Amino acid sequence: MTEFLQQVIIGLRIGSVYALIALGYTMVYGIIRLINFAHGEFIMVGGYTLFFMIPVLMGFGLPAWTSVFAAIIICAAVGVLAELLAYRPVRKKGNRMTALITAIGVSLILQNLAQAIPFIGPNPKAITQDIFQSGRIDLFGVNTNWTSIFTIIIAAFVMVGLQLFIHKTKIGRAMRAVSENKAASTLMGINVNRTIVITFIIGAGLAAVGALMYCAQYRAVMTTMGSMLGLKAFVAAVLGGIGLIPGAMLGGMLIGLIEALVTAYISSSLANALVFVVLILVLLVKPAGIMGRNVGEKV
Amino acid sequence: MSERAIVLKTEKLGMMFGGLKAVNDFNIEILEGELVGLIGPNGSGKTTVFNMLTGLHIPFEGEIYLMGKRITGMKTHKIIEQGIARTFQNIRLFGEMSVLENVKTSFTKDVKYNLFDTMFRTPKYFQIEKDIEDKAMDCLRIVHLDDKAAFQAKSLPYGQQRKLEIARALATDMKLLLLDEPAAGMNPTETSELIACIYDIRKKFNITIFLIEHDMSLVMKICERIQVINFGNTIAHGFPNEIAHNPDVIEAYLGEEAVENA
Amino acid sequence: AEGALEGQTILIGNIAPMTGVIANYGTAVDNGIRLAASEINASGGILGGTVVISTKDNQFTPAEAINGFNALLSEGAVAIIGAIASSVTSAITGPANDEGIVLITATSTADSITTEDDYVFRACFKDSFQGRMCASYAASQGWTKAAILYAKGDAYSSGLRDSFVAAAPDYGIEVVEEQSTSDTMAVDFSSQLATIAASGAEVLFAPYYYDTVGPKIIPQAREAGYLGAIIGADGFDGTQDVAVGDLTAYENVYFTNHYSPEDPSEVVQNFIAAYTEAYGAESLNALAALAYDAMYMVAQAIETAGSLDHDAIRDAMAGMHYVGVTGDMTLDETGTPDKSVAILTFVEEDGKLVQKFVTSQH
Amino acid sequence: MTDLRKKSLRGVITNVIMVALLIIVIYILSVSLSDNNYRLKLVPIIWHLCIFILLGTSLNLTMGFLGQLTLGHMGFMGIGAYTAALSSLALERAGLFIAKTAPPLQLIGVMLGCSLLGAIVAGIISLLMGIPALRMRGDYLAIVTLGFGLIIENVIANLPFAGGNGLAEGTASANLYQNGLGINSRLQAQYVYFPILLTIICVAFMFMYTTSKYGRAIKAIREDEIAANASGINATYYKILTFTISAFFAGLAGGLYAISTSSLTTGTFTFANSSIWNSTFIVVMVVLGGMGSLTGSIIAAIGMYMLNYEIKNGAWVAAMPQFLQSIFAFPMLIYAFVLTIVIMFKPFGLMGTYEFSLRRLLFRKSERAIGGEAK
Amino acid sequence: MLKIEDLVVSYGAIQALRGISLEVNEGEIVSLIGANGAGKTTTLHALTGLIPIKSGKVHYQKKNLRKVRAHEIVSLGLAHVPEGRQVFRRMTVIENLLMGAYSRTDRAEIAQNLTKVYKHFPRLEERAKQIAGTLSGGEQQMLAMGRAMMSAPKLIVMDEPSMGLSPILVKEVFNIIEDMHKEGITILLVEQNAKMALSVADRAYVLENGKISMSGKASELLDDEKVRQAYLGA
Ligand SMILES: Nc1ncnc2c1ncn2[C@@H]1O[C@H](COP(=O)(O)OP(=O)(O)OP(=O)(O)O)[C@@H](O)[C@H]1O
Ligand SMILES: Nc1ncnc2c1ncn2[C@@H]1O[C@H](COP(=O)(O)OP(=O)(O)OP(=O)(O)O)[C@@H](O)[C@H]1O
Ligand SMILES: [Mg+2]
Ligand SMILES: [Mg+2]
Repeated sequence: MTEFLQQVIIGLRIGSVYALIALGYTMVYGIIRLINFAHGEFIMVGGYTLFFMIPVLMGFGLPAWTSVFAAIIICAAVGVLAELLAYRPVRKKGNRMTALITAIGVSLILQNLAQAIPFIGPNPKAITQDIFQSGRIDLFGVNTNWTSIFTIIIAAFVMVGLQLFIHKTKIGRAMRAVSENKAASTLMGINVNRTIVITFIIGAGLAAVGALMYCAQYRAVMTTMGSMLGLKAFVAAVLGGIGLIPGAMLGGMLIGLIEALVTAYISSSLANALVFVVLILVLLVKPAGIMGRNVGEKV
Repeated sequence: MSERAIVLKTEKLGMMFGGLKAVNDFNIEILEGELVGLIGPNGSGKTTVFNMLTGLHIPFEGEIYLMGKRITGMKTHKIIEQGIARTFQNIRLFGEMSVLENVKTSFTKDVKYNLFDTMFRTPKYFQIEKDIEDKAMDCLRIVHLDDKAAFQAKSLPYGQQRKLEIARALATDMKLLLLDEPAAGMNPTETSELIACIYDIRKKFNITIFLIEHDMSLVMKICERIQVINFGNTIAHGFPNEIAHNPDVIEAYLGEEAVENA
Repeated sequence: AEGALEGQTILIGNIAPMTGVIANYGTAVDNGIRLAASEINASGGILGGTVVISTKDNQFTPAEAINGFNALLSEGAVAIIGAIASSVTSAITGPANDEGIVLITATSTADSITTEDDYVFRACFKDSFQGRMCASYAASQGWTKAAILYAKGDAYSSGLRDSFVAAAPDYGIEVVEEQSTSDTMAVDFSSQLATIAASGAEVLFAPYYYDTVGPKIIPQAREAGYLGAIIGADGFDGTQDVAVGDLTAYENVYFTNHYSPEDPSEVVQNFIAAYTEAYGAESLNALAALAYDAMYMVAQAIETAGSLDHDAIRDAMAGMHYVGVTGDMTLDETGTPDKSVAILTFVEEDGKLVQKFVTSQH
Repeated sequence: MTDLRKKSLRGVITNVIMVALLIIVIYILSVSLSDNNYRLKLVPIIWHLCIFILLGTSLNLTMGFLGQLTLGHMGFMGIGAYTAALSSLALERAGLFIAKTAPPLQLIGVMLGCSLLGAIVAGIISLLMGIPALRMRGDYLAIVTLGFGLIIENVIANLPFAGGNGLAEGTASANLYQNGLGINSRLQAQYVYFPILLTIICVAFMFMYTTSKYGRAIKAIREDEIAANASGINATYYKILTFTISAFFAGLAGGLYAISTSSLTTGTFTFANSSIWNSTFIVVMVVLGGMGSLTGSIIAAIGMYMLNYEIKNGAWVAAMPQFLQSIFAFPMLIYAFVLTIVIMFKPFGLMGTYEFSLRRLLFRKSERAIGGEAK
Repeated sequence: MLKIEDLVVSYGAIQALRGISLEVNEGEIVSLIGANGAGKTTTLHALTGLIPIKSGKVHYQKKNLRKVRAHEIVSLGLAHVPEGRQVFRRMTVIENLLMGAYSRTDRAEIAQNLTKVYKHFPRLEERAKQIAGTLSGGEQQMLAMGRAMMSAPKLIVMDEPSMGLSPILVKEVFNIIEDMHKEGITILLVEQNAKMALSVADRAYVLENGKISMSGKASELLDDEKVRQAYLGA
């Protein structure tokens, strides 16, 4: 039983990182129906910002985690640049497929640019400093650490905040309106372009928070770190119901749990495949994801 | 009356959406060659009836018979094969395809060549392709779109798009044609043209038509019988002039003025 | 034949993943080769001929490796050093034999890469040898209960695992727990390590690369409560640069390597000094050292052959004896060196982790 | 003779002329180019191009014509490649076939047989996947096919007979070192007509497919699935059929890959990696060429492959200033920039849905007189 | 109040509007009628900035609308009920209505407007929590009009508001139009139902192939033989 609980805690911890990243995916997807393949690279940008900023900020006597603010700023800037320079011009002229290809392009550019920049380069870099309080703790006989606890709590906190933001604020409602019908939104007085930029800021900002959690946990950054992570997070978002904030959270947690439990009890090398098997099975039963409402098309 | 076959018959048809009963105890019998209208306030469940008839919604309860054969719960394309065709309230054309291709697609189910004929372009392939091209042009001619055959469907003006939908439905070679608000978005002049077109179709194909329409000038003029639903329940059925003076219908649907105009 | 190649350029090809997920290995190897080449040229070249390196990026993909190979061939390369990952290298071993050009791989350890009587050689030892050495060292320390954690889909990792498992009975080692990941890119091993910690293993064999071992496997293992020995192969080299958190976690970690940076011998110290000066210490690892040696081996073969004739170089290569950074070696009949392996460990020195030589095994 | 037939006959004639021209050009090149340039450069390029053309056009069937975004196309190529490699390896181990010494007819027979087997297995597996997957739409289908692609990759890596030295000597691993089919560059040069003819036949088939009732049906489904159903089209059937055909050709491309590459690794058949050999790039290829234009896919396949090839191997790169060279050391970077810029100026791809037709060029006048050509 | 001069709009190579001029004075109802594809919708889109204008002048309350960004137009008191309803399909009815008040900030005013909308369309109040995409066509039309009313506009432009509505609702829509008019809202109405449109309007324009072919008092146009032939089906 303890062993099982142990695995559950591990699952939740992995899951909260996925969940945080999935939130960013869901935000952007929810508004402009774009699978932002570059989101994984936003995490990478966040990771490197942390890598460079932690020693600087600690030099000023600040705690390591405060570097996340720098990461948020840089990530948001990258997100906004991607939107202004690539996504927006293409969105005006093309269709969704065109936008998808642009996202792939941006993702490749970011990843390869990072490798090409001499002080980043292809070598993985370790984050040697503890980002949160270090050390193990014993939770009802289950062995875990502070980082895990913080990760889970922060993920939950971010989710609730975001949910309130989307549903209770004016900007949030504007985002949802834009996500449905841009022309009608304009007629309501919504500045569509600005709303999309805000979405990218939030999405990329979340990637920065995700990067913090990732780095606190896994302690290393690499130019290709975002690809698989981003992909799994996207799967999480779809599993929970894409476009839905609680869905991203639930999906992330589930993917984490499935991974941990499959690894522990079935086959660790098939964990990746089984995650997708679960996703496919869920989608077959609930085509809009676990929390997605299947709004049939009105004929 | 009894000589004519019953083309469509429904028994206690019902549909639920969540907690909402959109259609309730819907019964109708349509005889061969008839032109029957279905009217009712917005949201009363008319389109939902059509959707059930064409398998887009699986009825919550009740049965549907086409030419005496039970078709309840069949897949859409099967129902179409049985001989029902329809148009949509919100136009659903194949926008990127040409007008002619739009009509040709409706022959797909009847085209009997296979992958082998496709690959090797056998004489059979050419024969069949030529046949359906001719038939498709015939359908277009009826709705006066033959000169637009090469246009992209989405570039047509609204009224012509509606006509193209009708042509596409005609091409499925049906016994029963369902028209969902064919005159919506047309001005009275265009509506009269449409009426002429519908008469034409009936004459040429000798088919049965079941239509939904809010334009009373059209309904009262061409429908032989009318059924009225409100909140999913049938509140009246009968001949046009009966309906026009039915107080329930006037209250729920027509309003006072419309009667004077009819 | 002093000066037999005077005034000629000697084109040596390098095929490596210069971009993408394992670009760090590609750059290390390229640096090693170029360092050796510039040293050779500085001391008068090979028989007077100047070495020129042409690098082709294989993007970690077999098909691109073939393109690179063909391009090098038509550029007129006399020998090719190439491909890092065994999966990619094996795509060009056939072509090398068909075209009759020497292919020496610095780092591909899969057993099947080299076969008898052909044009393919390597500077590293092969998986079956390294896995066996790990088992042998474990036995020598009296650890008899072993657990294994490896990447099933990765040829390097699963190859080492296979050889460790094969050798274990010979040394009286029992494998009590086996866990895996699908590839080496995994980041979270907590589940697997929790199971391993509960298995009562005394030693954990974890054939992964340093970027995974350093920040992830070792700290996560200690966190999961596994405090026993951790042993790995040459992929552990570099762990010291990516160690995180409490460095005591890295105690009781051992690995086999091609050389020891501590080795006081002149070749080794010279290499380390020269490499650090040219490219910095970050990418300095055994891969760079192997590539450096591979280049010198090619040079030695050309010198022996006295010409740029492909077959002559091949014949000079076969069975060659060579002393380099990664040891004193003789190529066996398949073209794989027979050399000793260094067992290294990590210790903390002035708040930094450094490698320490433990013993040498054969 | 009907107009339709007349046009078609002209089409056949022009196509035959084009194929003949292509083959003559290659023959002349084989005679006139130096061995280095012909065998070491042109021949591998031709083999690889055939693979990419098959992948691009076949994916265009599902993406462009059927309108379903699939992100796991390379998975089917993987199935084809592994099946072809392992089945040929079985023949080799049984002592029935050795690629290097096989007589021409036997070699062609084995290449064709094993590739077809790979294609069939890919087709069958895609059928099994398609039945549940194609119930999904849009981005959900995309993510499910991506998932299937990764599952295929993961499962292959876990098959005990599909790794290491294969079959009885195999272990579960992502790499298959032994491949009975992998032929050397001399043989590849000698049999260069094999991939060319195979590709031409396949593309011709796909072209026929898209211009028949099948093509009309799937285009209708792309435009509006509900309306297609309501026109009597069995959308599920046509979707699965098209998906399967598409996977079949990807499997065939896998067979060609196995022939041209002597060792396989699942990393080639994945969703994304650092080269152009992955599912993402096939999607990019289809969009860049124009969704719904087979000619577009062919042009994009050639263009994209050559771009990547030239960035990495082109002599002109070495002639550039040092600064530019150091940027060109990152092929994917250059590539991504080109890609993004092209898509910005040509958002609907190079060809849109337009098909290039020599016939139209040659007989334009007389055909306009016949009429019926959509404008 | 609104003055359009020589407006030209094109979609690629197709010129949809070939220089039209029209005027709407404060307090008027002006109808714009014309056959399918005449360019009515295009005119309204150009007005509220949904499509770019090629040339011509558009002035609203002395302001050059070409200089105002699309999303700022509604806060000038110009609301648009678009063709085909364009409701936010996945939002609830009430959320749709609140979106209409996006440019308003005064909560009391919003609440007041909401009551007014509910008074005109009780059905919307019944279905306040329903997802708009599942409403029937007519219900969606009511929602689109209600939504426009939520921004408390001075000028409403409506694109075929009666399309797909039951006779009783068509009457209701025209009643609402007259109500709005009485409340002092100026209205530019595009309609296929030319008879109704002309009977509520003060003045009207007839659009033919992207050009104004006729204009004048609505009652006069109603009696015009050409208009009757082409648009009234008589
Ligand atoms: N897919 C669905 N999910 C939930 N409710 C639905 C769905 N389709 C229709 N409804 C509801 O069922 C009722 C009947 O709708 P229907 O479309 O049949 O009306 P209608 O009579 O055709 O109206 P109109 O004349 O306006 O087209 C409406 O209240 C509508 O909101
Ligand atoms: N997005 C578009 N792209 C190309 N042409 C268009 C587009 N929208 C409209 N058109 C063309 O512009 C012309 C005017 O169209 P518009 O929609 O303004 O007509 P309308 O008078 O509103 O007709 P309806 O009564 O059908 O609504 C038509 O010929 C139409 O085909
Ligand atoms: Mg309806
Ligand atoms: Mg309009």
